[in-house]
Amino acid sequence: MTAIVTIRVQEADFDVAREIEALTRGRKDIGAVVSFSGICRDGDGGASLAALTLEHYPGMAEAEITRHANEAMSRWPLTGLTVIHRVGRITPGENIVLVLTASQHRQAAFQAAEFLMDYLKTSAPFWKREENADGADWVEARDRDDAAAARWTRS
Amino acid sequence: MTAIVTIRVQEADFDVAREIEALTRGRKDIGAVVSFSGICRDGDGGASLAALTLEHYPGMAEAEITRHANEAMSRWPLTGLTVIHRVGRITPGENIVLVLTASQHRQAAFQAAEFLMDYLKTSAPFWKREENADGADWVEARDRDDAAAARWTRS
Amino acid sequence: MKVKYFAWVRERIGKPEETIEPPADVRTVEDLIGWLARQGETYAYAFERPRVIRAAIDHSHVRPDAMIAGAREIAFFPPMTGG
Amino acid sequence: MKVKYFAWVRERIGKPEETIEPPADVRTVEDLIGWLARQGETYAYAFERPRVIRAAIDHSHVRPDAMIAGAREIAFFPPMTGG
Repeated sequence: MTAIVTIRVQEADFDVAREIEALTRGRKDIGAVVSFSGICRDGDGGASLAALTLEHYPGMAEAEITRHANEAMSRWPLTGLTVIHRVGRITPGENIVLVLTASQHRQAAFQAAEFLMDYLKTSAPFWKREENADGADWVEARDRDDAAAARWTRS
Repeated sequence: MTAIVTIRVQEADFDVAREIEALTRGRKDIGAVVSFSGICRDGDGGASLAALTLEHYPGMAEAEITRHANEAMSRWPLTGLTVIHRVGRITPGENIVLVLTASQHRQAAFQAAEFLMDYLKTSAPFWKREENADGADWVEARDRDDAAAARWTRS
Repeated sequence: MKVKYFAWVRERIGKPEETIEPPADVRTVEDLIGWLARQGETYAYAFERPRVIRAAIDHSHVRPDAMIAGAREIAFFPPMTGG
Repeated sequence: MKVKYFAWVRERIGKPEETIEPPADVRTVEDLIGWLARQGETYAYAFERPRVIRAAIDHSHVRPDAMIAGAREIAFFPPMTGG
Protein backbone atom coordinates (compact mmCIF):
# COMPACT_ATOMS: atom_id res chain seq x y z
CA MET A 1 0.00 0.00 0.00
CA THR A 2 1.25 3.44 -0.79
CA ALA A 3 1.92 6.09 1.82
CA ILE A 4 -0.47 9.03 2.08
CA VAL A 5 1.20 12.43 2.39
CA THR A 6 -0.95 15.54 2.83
CA ILE A 7 0.50 19.03 3.19
CA ARG A 8 -1.62 22.15 3.42
CA VAL A 9 -1.10 25.80 4.30
CA GLN A 10 -4.49 27.37 4.93
CA GLU A 11 -6.40 30.07 6.81
CA ALA A 12 -9.19 27.71 7.84
CA ASP A 13 -9.08 25.66 11.01
CA PHE A 14 -8.54 21.90 10.79
CA ASP A 15 -10.43 18.96 12.24
CA VAL A 16 -8.08 16.44 13.88
CA ALA A 17 -10.60 13.60 13.74
CA ARG A 18 -11.27 14.10 10.03
CA GLU A 19 -7.54 14.18 9.28
CA ILE A 20 -6.90 11.00 11.29
CA GLU A 21 -9.78 9.36 9.41
CA ALA A 22 -8.28 10.40 6.06
CA LEU A 23 -4.95 8.83 7.03
CA THR A 24 -6.34 5.55 8.35
CA ARG A 25 -9.58 4.89 6.45
CA GLY A 26 -9.87 1.34 5.15
CA ARG A 27 -6.38 0.36 6.27
CA LYS A 28 -5.44 -2.47 8.60
CA ASP A 29 -1.68 -2.06 8.49
CA ILE A 30 -1.49 0.92 10.87
CA GLY A 31 -0.70 0.26 14.52
CA ALA A 32 0.01 3.78 15.73
CA VAL A 33 -1.20 7.28 14.94
CA VAL A 34 0.38 10.28 16.65
CA SER A 35 -1.13 13.72 16.36
CA PHE A 36 0.41 16.98 17.48
CA SER A 37 -1.77 20.07 17.67
CA GLY A 38 -0.02 23.37 18.24
CA ILE A 39 -2.42 25.84 19.82
CA CYS A 40 -2.21 29.61 20.25
CA ARG A 41 -1.93 30.30 23.96
CA ASP A 42 -2.27 33.40 26.03
CA GLY A 43 0.99 35.14 26.97
CA ASP A 44 3.36 33.79 29.64
CA GLY A 45 2.54 35.73 32.78
CA GLY A 46 3.12 39.15 31.18
CA ALA A 47 0.85 41.07 28.84
CA SER A 48 -2.17 39.13 27.64
CA LEU A 49 -2.07 38.11 23.98
CA ALA A 50 -4.89 39.43 21.78
CA ALA A 51 -3.96 37.43 18.68
CA LEU A 52 -1.17 36.07 16.55
CA THR A 53 -0.81 36.84 12.87
CA LEU A 54 0.97 34.14 10.91
CA GLU A 55 2.75 35.22 7.73
CA HIS A 56 4.30 32.72 5.34
CA TYR A 57 6.27 32.54 2.11
CA PRO A 58 3.82 30.98 -0.36
CA GLY A 59 5.44 28.33 -2.48
CA MET A 60 8.52 27.99 -0.33
CA ALA A 61 6.51 27.05 2.77
CA GLU A 62 4.90 24.12 0.97
CA ALA A 63 8.22 23.16 -0.66
CA GLU A 64 10.08 23.19 2.66
CA ILE A 65 7.41 21.13 4.45
CA THR A 66 7.38 18.67 1.54
CA ARG A 67 11.16 18.29 1.77
CA HIS A 68 10.94 17.45 5.45
CA ALA A 69 7.93 15.18 4.93
CA ASN A 70 9.96 13.25 2.36
CA GLU A 71 12.88 13.06 4.75
CA ALA A 72 10.59 11.74 7.50
CA MET A 73 9.22 9.12 5.08
CA SER A 74 12.77 8.01 4.26
CA ARG A 75 13.91 7.86 7.89
CA TRP A 76 10.94 6.08 9.46
CA PRO A 77 8.61 3.36 8.14
CA LEU A 78 5.51 5.53 7.95
CA THR A 79 2.26 4.61 6.25
CA GLY A 80 1.40 8.29 5.95
CA LEU A 81 1.71 11.76 7.38
CA THR A 82 -0.22 15.02 7.37
CA VAL A 83 1.02 18.56 8.02
CA ILE A 84 -1.42 21.47 8.13
CA HIS A 85 -0.14 24.93 9.01
CA ARG A 86 -2.58 27.79 9.41
CA VAL A 87 -1.82 31.38 8.40
CA GLY A 88 -3.58 34.66 9.09
CA ARG A 89 -5.00 35.93 12.37
CA ILE A 90 -5.34 33.36 15.16
CA THR A 91 -6.65 34.06 18.67
CA PRO A 92 -5.72 32.28 21.93
CA GLY A 93 -7.25 28.82 22.16
CA GLU A 94 -7.27 28.36 18.37
CA ASN A 95 -5.23 25.77 16.47
CA ILE A 96 -2.05 26.82 14.66
CA VAL A 97 -0.51 23.63 13.32
CA LEU A 98 -1.26 19.93 12.98
CA VAL A 99 1.21 17.11 12.44
CA LEU A 100 -0.10 13.56 12.07
CA THR A 101 2.03 10.48 11.57
CA ALA A 102 0.91 6.89 11.06
CA SER A 103 3.05 3.78 11.23
CA GLN A 104 2.99 0.12 12.15
CA HIS A 105 4.93 0.93 15.32
CA ARG A 106 4.64 3.65 17.91
CA GLN A 107 8.31 4.68 18.07
CA ALA A 108 8.39 5.59 14.37
CA ALA A 109 5.17 7.59 14.67
CA PHE A 110 6.37 9.50 17.75
CA GLN A 111 9.83 10.22 16.38
CA ALA A 112 8.62 11.36 12.96
CA ALA A 113 6.07 13.71 14.56
CA GLU A 114 8.72 15.26 16.82
CA PHE A 115 11.13 15.57 13.88
CA LEU A 116 8.52 17.34 11.76
CA MET A 117 7.54 19.74 14.55
CA ASP A 118 11.17 20.60 15.32
CA TYR A 119 11.78 21.39 11.66
CA LEU A 120 8.57 23.35 11.24
CA LYS A 121 9.64 25.54 14.16
CA THR A 122 13.06 26.35 12.74
CA SER A 123 13.05 25.80 9.01
CA ALA A 124 9.64 26.35 7.48
CA PRO A 125 9.16 29.98 6.35
CA PHE A 126 6.44 31.17 8.73
CA TRP A 127 6.61 34.18 11.01
CA LYS A 128 4.44 35.03 14.00
CA ARG A 129 3.47 38.55 14.99
CA GLU A 130 1.91 39.03 18.43
CA GLU A 131 -0.79 41.60 19.13
CA ASN A 132 -1.39 42.71 22.69
CA ALA A 133 -2.56 45.84 24.50
CA ASP A 134 0.81 47.55 23.87
CA GLY A 135 0.74 47.03 20.11
CA ALA A 136 2.19 44.34 17.88
CA ASP A 137 5.63 42.82 17.54
CA TRP A 138 7.30 39.94 15.75
CA VAL A 139 8.08 36.87 17.81
CA GLU A 140 11.81 36.22 18.25
CA ALA A 141 13.21 32.83 17.27
CA ARG A 142 14.26 30.73 20.24
CA ASP A 143 17.64 29.06 20.62
CA ARG A 144 16.04 26.02 22.18
CA ASP A 145 14.07 25.40 18.98
CA ASP A 146 17.34 25.36 17.03
CA ALA A 147 18.77 22.93 19.58
CA ALA A 148 15.70 20.70 19.27
CA ALA A 149 16.04 20.61 15.48
CA ALA A 150 19.80 20.01 15.62
CA ARG A 151 19.35 16.63 17.32
CA TRP A 152 17.96 15.19 14.08
CA THR A 153 21.02 16.11 12.02
CA ARG A 154 22.70 13.01 10.65
CA SER A 155 26.43 13.00 11.18
CA MET B 1 -6.02 26.20 36.68
CA THR B 2 -6.12 22.62 37.79
CA ALA B 3 -4.95 19.75 35.65
CA ILE B 4 -7.53 17.43 34.13
CA VAL B 5 -6.76 13.72 34.43
CA THR B 6 -9.10 11.17 32.84
CA ILE B 7 -8.51 7.42 33.00
CA ARG B 8 -10.93 4.88 31.62
CA VAL B 9 -10.93 1.16 30.86
CA GLN B 10 -13.88 0.39 28.61
CA GLU B 11 -15.26 -1.91 25.92
CA ALA B 12 -16.59 0.99 23.84
CA ASP B 13 -14.54 2.79 21.23
CA PHE B 14 -13.32 6.31 21.91
CA ASP B 15 -13.56 9.54 19.91
CA VAL B 16 -10.20 11.33 19.72
CA ALA B 17 -11.75 14.70 18.83
CA ARG B 18 -14.17 14.58 21.75
CA GLU B 19 -11.37 13.67 24.17
CA ILE B 20 -9.15 16.49 22.89
CA GLU B 21 -12.09 18.87 23.28
CA ALA B 22 -12.63 17.71 26.88
CA LEU B 23 -8.97 18.39 27.68
CA THR B 24 -8.77 21.83 26.06
CA ARG B 25 -12.28 23.36 26.25
CA GLY B 26 -12.30 26.96 27.47
CA ARG B 27 -8.57 27.02 28.16
CA LYS B 28 -6.01 29.42 26.72
CA ASP B 29 -2.95 28.14 28.56
CA ILE B 30 -2.38 25.06 26.38
CA GLY B 31 0.17 25.28 23.57
CA ALA B 32 0.51 21.63 22.63
CA VAL B 33 -1.71 18.56 22.55
CA VAL B 34 -0.26 15.19 21.62
CA SER B 35 -2.49 12.21 20.96
CA PHE B 36 -1.42 8.64 20.50
CA SER B 37 -3.90 6.13 19.12
CA GLY B 38 -2.90 2.49 19.25
CA ILE B 39 -4.77 0.55 16.57
CA CYS B 40 -5.28 -3.17 16.05
CA ARG B 41 -3.46 -4.13 12.89
CA ASP B 42 -3.49 -7.15 10.70
CA GLY B 43 -0.68 -9.67 11.26
CA ASP B 44 2.90 -9.06 10.10
CA GLY B 45 3.20 -10.87 6.83
CA GLY B 46 2.16 -14.25 8.28
CA ALA B 47 -1.34 -15.47 9.16
CA SER B 48 -4.00 -12.82 8.93
CA LEU B 49 -5.39 -11.68 12.28
CA ALA B 50 -9.14 -12.16 12.82
CA ALA B 51 -9.31 -10.27 16.11
CA LEU B 52 -7.62 -9.49 19.39
CA THR B 53 -9.23 -10.12 22.74
CA LEU B 54 -7.99 -7.80 25.47
CA GLU B 55 -8.21 -9.10 29.03
CA HIS B 56 -7.44 -6.91 32.03
CA TYR B 57 -7.23 -7.02 35.80
CA PRO B 58 -10.11 -4.80 36.93
CA GLY B 59 -9.12 -2.47 39.72
CA MET B 60 -5.40 -2.97 39.29
CA ALA B 61 -5.45 -1.75 35.68
CA GLU B 62 -6.99 1.58 36.69
CA ALA B 63 -4.69 1.82 39.75
CA GLU B 64 -1.57 1.17 37.69
CA ILE B 65 -2.52 3.69 35.00
CA THR B 66 -3.34 6.25 37.69
CA ARG B 67 0.06 5.73 39.29
CA HIS B 68 1.81 6.40 35.99
CA ALA B 69 -0.48 9.32 35.19
CA ASN B 70 0.49 10.88 38.52
CA GLU B 71 4.15 10.25 37.79
CA ALA B 72 3.79 11.91 34.38
CA MET B 73 2.11 14.92 36.02
CA SER B 74 4.99 15.21 38.48
CA ARG B 75 7.70 14.89 35.83
CA TRP B 76 6.33 17.22 33.16
CA PRO B 77 4.35 20.48 33.38
CA LEU B 78 1.11 19.09 31.96
CA THR B 79 -2.24 20.85 31.99
CA GLY B 80 -3.97 17.49 31.64
CA LEU B 81 -3.84 13.97 30.32
CA THR B 82 -6.24 11.25 29.23
CA VAL B 83 -5.70 7.50 29.02
CA ILE B 84 -8.40 5.24 27.61
CA HIS B 85 -7.70 1.52 27.21
CA ARG B 86 -10.26 -0.71 25.54
CA VAL B 87 -10.90 -4.33 26.56
CA GLY B 88 -12.84 -7.14 24.92
CA ARG B 89 -12.81 -8.22 21.28
CA ILE B 90 -11.21 -5.81 18.83
CA THR B 91 -10.83 -6.38 15.09
CA PRO B 92 -8.10 -5.05 12.75
CA GLY B 93 -8.49 -1.34 12.07
CA GLU B 94 -10.19 -0.68 15.42
CA ASN B 95 -8.73 1.46 18.20
CA ILE B 96 -7.12 -0.19 21.23
CA VAL B 97 -5.68 2.62 23.32
CA LEU B 98 -5.63 6.40 23.48
CA VAL B 99 -3.12 8.60 25.30
CA LEU B 100 -3.59 12.38 25.23
CA THR B 101 -1.29 14.90 26.84
CA ALA B 102 -1.65 18.69 26.99
CA SER B 103 0.99 21.19 28.02
CA GLN B 104 2.22 24.70 27.38
CA HIS B 105 5.18 23.28 25.47
CA ARG B 106 5.50 20.55 22.89
CA GLN B 107 8.46 18.69 24.41
CA ALA B 108 6.58 18.02 27.66
CA ALA B 109 3.51 16.81 25.77
CA PHE B 110 5.53 14.49 23.50
CA GLN B 111 7.68 13.06 26.29
CA ALA B 112 4.78 12.45 28.66
CA ALA B 113 2.80 10.67 25.92
CA GLU B 114 5.76 8.41 25.09
CA PHE B 115 6.37 7.71 28.77
CA LEU B 116 2.73 6.73 29.31
CA MET B 117 2.66 4.48 26.24
CA ASP B 118 5.91 2.73 27.21
CA TYR B 119 4.52 2.03 30.67
CA LEU B 120 1.14 0.90 29.42
CA LYS B 121 2.92 -1.63 27.20
CA THR B 122 4.99 -3.14 30.01
CA SER B 123 3.35 -2.40 33.31
CA ALA B 124 -0.43 -2.05 33.03
CA PRO B 125 -2.16 -5.42 33.56
CA PHE B 126 -3.64 -6.08 30.13
CA TRP B 127 -3.13 -9.16 28.00
CA LYS B 128 -3.78 -9.64 24.29
CA ARG B 129 -4.96 -12.88 22.75
CA GLU B 130 -4.80 -13.19 18.97
CA GLU B 131 -7.36 -15.09 16.94
CA ASN B 132 -6.47 -16.23 13.45
CA ALA B 133 -7.35 -19.05 11.10
CA ASP B 134 -5.16 -21.50 13.11
CA GLY B 135 -6.84 -20.77 16.44
CA ALA B 136 -6.03 -18.38 19.25
CA ASP B 137 -2.91 -17.67 21.26
CA TRP B 138 -1.65 -15.16 23.79
CA VAL B 139 0.69 -12.47 22.53
CA GLU B 140 4.23 -12.71 23.91
CA ALA B 141 5.74 -9.70 25.65
CA ARG B 142 8.52 -8.08 23.65
CA ASP B 143 11.96 -7.27 25.01
CA ARG B 144 12.03 -4.04 23.08
CA ASP B 145 9.01 -2.79 25.02
CA ASP B 146 10.88 -3.42 28.28
CA ALA B 147 13.86 -1.53 26.85
CA ALA B 148 11.61 1.37 25.83
CA ALA B 149 10.14 1.59 29.34
CA ALA B 150 13.55 1.30 31.01
CA ARG B 151 14.74 4.59 29.49
CA TRP B 152 12.38 6.49 31.80
CA THR B 153 13.81 5.00 35.00
CA ARG B 154 15.30 7.67 37.19
CA SER B 155 18.73 6.79 38.48
CA MET C 1 -6.41 -15.40 51.02
CA LYS C 2 -7.90 -14.65 47.62
CA VAL C 3 -5.86 -15.56 44.56
CA LYS C 4 -6.59 -14.36 41.00
CA TYR C 5 -5.23 -15.66 37.72
CA PHE C 6 -5.11 -13.93 34.34
CA ALA C 7 -4.46 -14.73 30.68
CA TRP C 8 -2.82 -18.12 30.09
CA VAL C 9 -2.26 -18.67 33.82
CA ARG C 10 -6.03 -18.49 34.25
CA GLU C 11 -6.63 -20.73 31.23
CA ARG C 12 -4.19 -23.39 32.40
CA ILE C 13 -5.53 -23.49 35.96
CA GLY C 14 -9.07 -23.41 34.62
CA LYS C 15 -10.51 -20.78 36.96
CA PRO C 16 -10.15 -17.01 37.36
CA GLU C 17 -9.90 -16.97 41.17
CA GLU C 18 -10.11 -19.00 44.33
CA THR C 19 -9.54 -18.79 48.06
CA ILE C 20 -6.52 -20.67 49.38
CA GLU C 21 -5.02 -21.43 52.76
CA PRO C 22 -1.31 -22.13 52.27
CA PRO C 23 0.66 -23.49 55.26
CA ALA C 24 2.56 -21.09 57.52
CA ASP C 25 5.96 -21.83 55.95
CA VAL C 26 4.77 -20.29 52.66
CA ARG C 27 5.99 -16.76 53.34
CA THR C 28 6.93 -15.16 50.01
CA VAL C 29 5.41 -14.87 46.54
CA GLU C 30 8.05 -17.32 45.34
CA ASP C 31 7.11 -19.80 48.09
CA LEU C 32 3.46 -19.46 47.10
CA ILE C 33 4.19 -20.16 43.43
CA GLY C 34 6.11 -23.28 44.48
CA TRP C 35 3.26 -24.43 46.73
CA LEU C 36 0.60 -23.74 44.08
CA ALA C 37 2.63 -25.67 41.49
CA ARG C 38 2.24 -28.76 43.70
CA GLN C 39 -1.57 -28.51 43.90
CA GLY C 40 -2.22 -30.63 40.82
CA GLU C 41 -1.49 -31.03 37.13
CA THR C 42 -3.21 -27.83 35.98
CA TYR C 43 -1.24 -25.81 38.55
CA ALA C 44 2.01 -27.54 37.64
CA TYR C 45 1.37 -26.58 34.00
CA ALA C 46 0.46 -22.96 34.83
CA PHE C 47 3.59 -22.48 36.94
CA GLU C 48 6.01 -24.66 34.93
CA ARG C 49 8.18 -21.62 34.18
CA PRO C 50 8.02 -19.74 37.49
CA ARG C 51 10.44 -17.02 36.30
CA VAL C 52 7.96 -15.91 33.65
CA ILE C 53 5.12 -15.45 36.15
CA ARG C 54 4.42 -11.92 37.40
CA ALA C 55 2.64 -11.26 40.67
CA ALA C 56 0.70 -8.43 42.28
CA ILE C 57 -0.37 -8.04 45.90
CA ASP C 58 -3.42 -5.85 46.46
CA HIS C 59 -3.11 -4.29 42.96
CA SER C 60 0.62 -3.48 43.14
CA HIS C 61 3.35 -5.29 41.25
CA VAL C 62 5.65 -7.22 43.59
CA ARG C 63 8.86 -9.17 43.22
CA PRO C 64 9.19 -12.89 43.97
CA ASP C 65 10.73 -12.19 47.39
CA ALA C 66 7.78 -10.06 48.57
CA MET C 67 6.18 -11.29 51.80
CA ILE C 68 2.57 -12.41 51.46
CA ALA C 69 1.56 -11.86 55.10
CA GLY C 70 -1.42 -9.51 55.34
CA ALA C 71 -2.25 -9.70 51.62
CA ARG C 72 -5.96 -9.59 50.82
CA GLU C 73 -5.58 -10.46 47.13
CA ILE C 74 -2.65 -11.97 45.26
CA ALA C 75 -2.68 -12.19 41.46
CA PHE C 76 -0.54 -14.23 39.09
CA PHE C 77 -0.23 -13.52 35.38
CA PRO C 78 2.14 -13.59 32.40
CA PRO C 79 4.12 -10.53 31.30
CA MET C 80 1.70 -7.82 30.27
CA THR C 81 0.96 -7.07 26.62
CA GLY C 82 -1.40 -4.10 26.72
CA GLY C 83 -1.11 -0.76 25.00
CA MET D 1 16.02 39.49 -10.51
CA LYS D 2 12.98 39.30 -8.26
CA VAL D 3 13.49 39.92 -4.55
CA LYS D 4 10.95 39.17 -1.82
CA TYR D 5 10.88 40.33 1.78
CA PHE D 6 9.01 38.85 4.73
CA ALA D 7 8.02 39.73 8.31
CA TRP D 8 9.94 42.68 9.75
CA VAL D 9 12.30 42.84 6.77
CA ARG D 10 9.23 43.49 4.63
CA GLU D 11 7.83 46.01 7.10
CA ARG D 12 11.08 47.95 7.36
CA ILE D 13 11.61 48.12 3.59
CA GLY D 14 7.94 48.93 3.09
CA LYS D 15 7.21 46.57 0.23
CA PRO D 16 6.82 42.81 -0.16
CA GLU D 17 8.80 42.43 -3.39
CA GLU D 18 10.57 44.24 -6.17
CA THR D 19 12.75 43.66 -9.22
CA ILE D 20 16.37 44.71 -8.86
CA GLU D 21 19.42 44.88 -11.11
CA PRO D 22 22.52 44.74 -8.92
CA PRO D 23 25.90 45.40 -10.54
CA ALA D 24 28.02 42.50 -11.77
CA ASP D 25 30.37 42.56 -8.76
CA VAL D 26 27.47 41.55 -6.49
CA ARG D 27 28.03 37.80 -6.67
CA THR D 28 26.89 36.25 -3.38
CA VAL D 29 23.91 36.57 -1.07
CA GLU D 30 26.17 38.40 1.36
CA ASP D 31 27.22 40.83 -1.38
CA LEU D 32 23.57 41.41 -2.24
CA ILE D 33 22.64 42.16 1.39
CA GLY D 34 25.49 44.69 1.51
CA TRP D 35 24.38 46.29 -1.76
CA LEU D 36 20.70 46.43 -0.71
CA ALA D 37 21.68 48.01 2.64
CA ARG D 38 23.08 50.94 0.64
CA GLN D 39 19.87 51.56 -1.32
CA GLY D 40 18.36 53.96 1.20
CA GLU D 41 17.36 54.44 4.83
CA THR D 42 14.62 51.82 4.88
CA TYR D 43 17.03 49.24 3.43
CA ALA D 44 19.78 50.22 5.85
CA TYR D 45 17.31 49.68 8.71
CA ALA D 46 16.08 46.32 7.37
CA PHE D 47 19.62 45.00 6.95
CA GLU D 48 21.25 46.69 9.96
CA ARG D 49 22.05 43.28 11.50
CA PRO D 50 23.03 41.27 8.41
CA ARG D 51 23.92 38.17 10.46
CA VAL D 52 20.29 37.83 11.58
CA ILE D 53 18.92 37.84 8.02
CA ARG D 54 18.09 34.51 6.41
CA ALA D 55 17.94 34.05 2.66
CA ALA D 56 16.38 31.67 0.17
CA ILE D 57 17.07 31.28 -3.54
CA ASP D 58 14.23 29.82 -5.58
CA HIS D 59 12.50 28.48 -2.43
CA SER D 60 15.57 26.83 -0.88
CA HIS D 61 17.44 28.08 2.17
CA VAL D 62 20.94 29.26 1.28
CA ARG D 63 23.97 30.45 3.21
CA PRO D 64 25.47 33.95 2.88
CA ASP D 65 28.22 32.68 0.55
CA ALA D 66 25.75 31.20 -1.97
CA MET D 67 26.19 32.55 -5.52
CA ILE D 68 23.21 34.47 -6.86
CA ALA D 69 23.92 33.92 -10.56
CA GLY D 70 20.93 32.32 -12.28
CA ALA D 71 18.54 32.93 -9.38
CA ARG D 72 14.98 33.74 -10.42
CA GLU D 73 13.78 34.74 -6.95
CA ILE D 74 15.75 35.67 -3.85
CA ALA D 75 13.99 36.15 -0.51
CA PHE D 76 15.18 37.79 2.71
CA PHE D 77 13.55 37.27 6.08
CA PRO D 78 14.20 37.00 9.83
CA PRO D 79 14.67 33.64 11.58
CA MET D 80 11.49 31.62 11.22
CA THR D 81 8.97 31.29 14.04
CA GLY D 82 6.31 28.96 12.69
CA GLY D 83 4.97 25.77 14.16
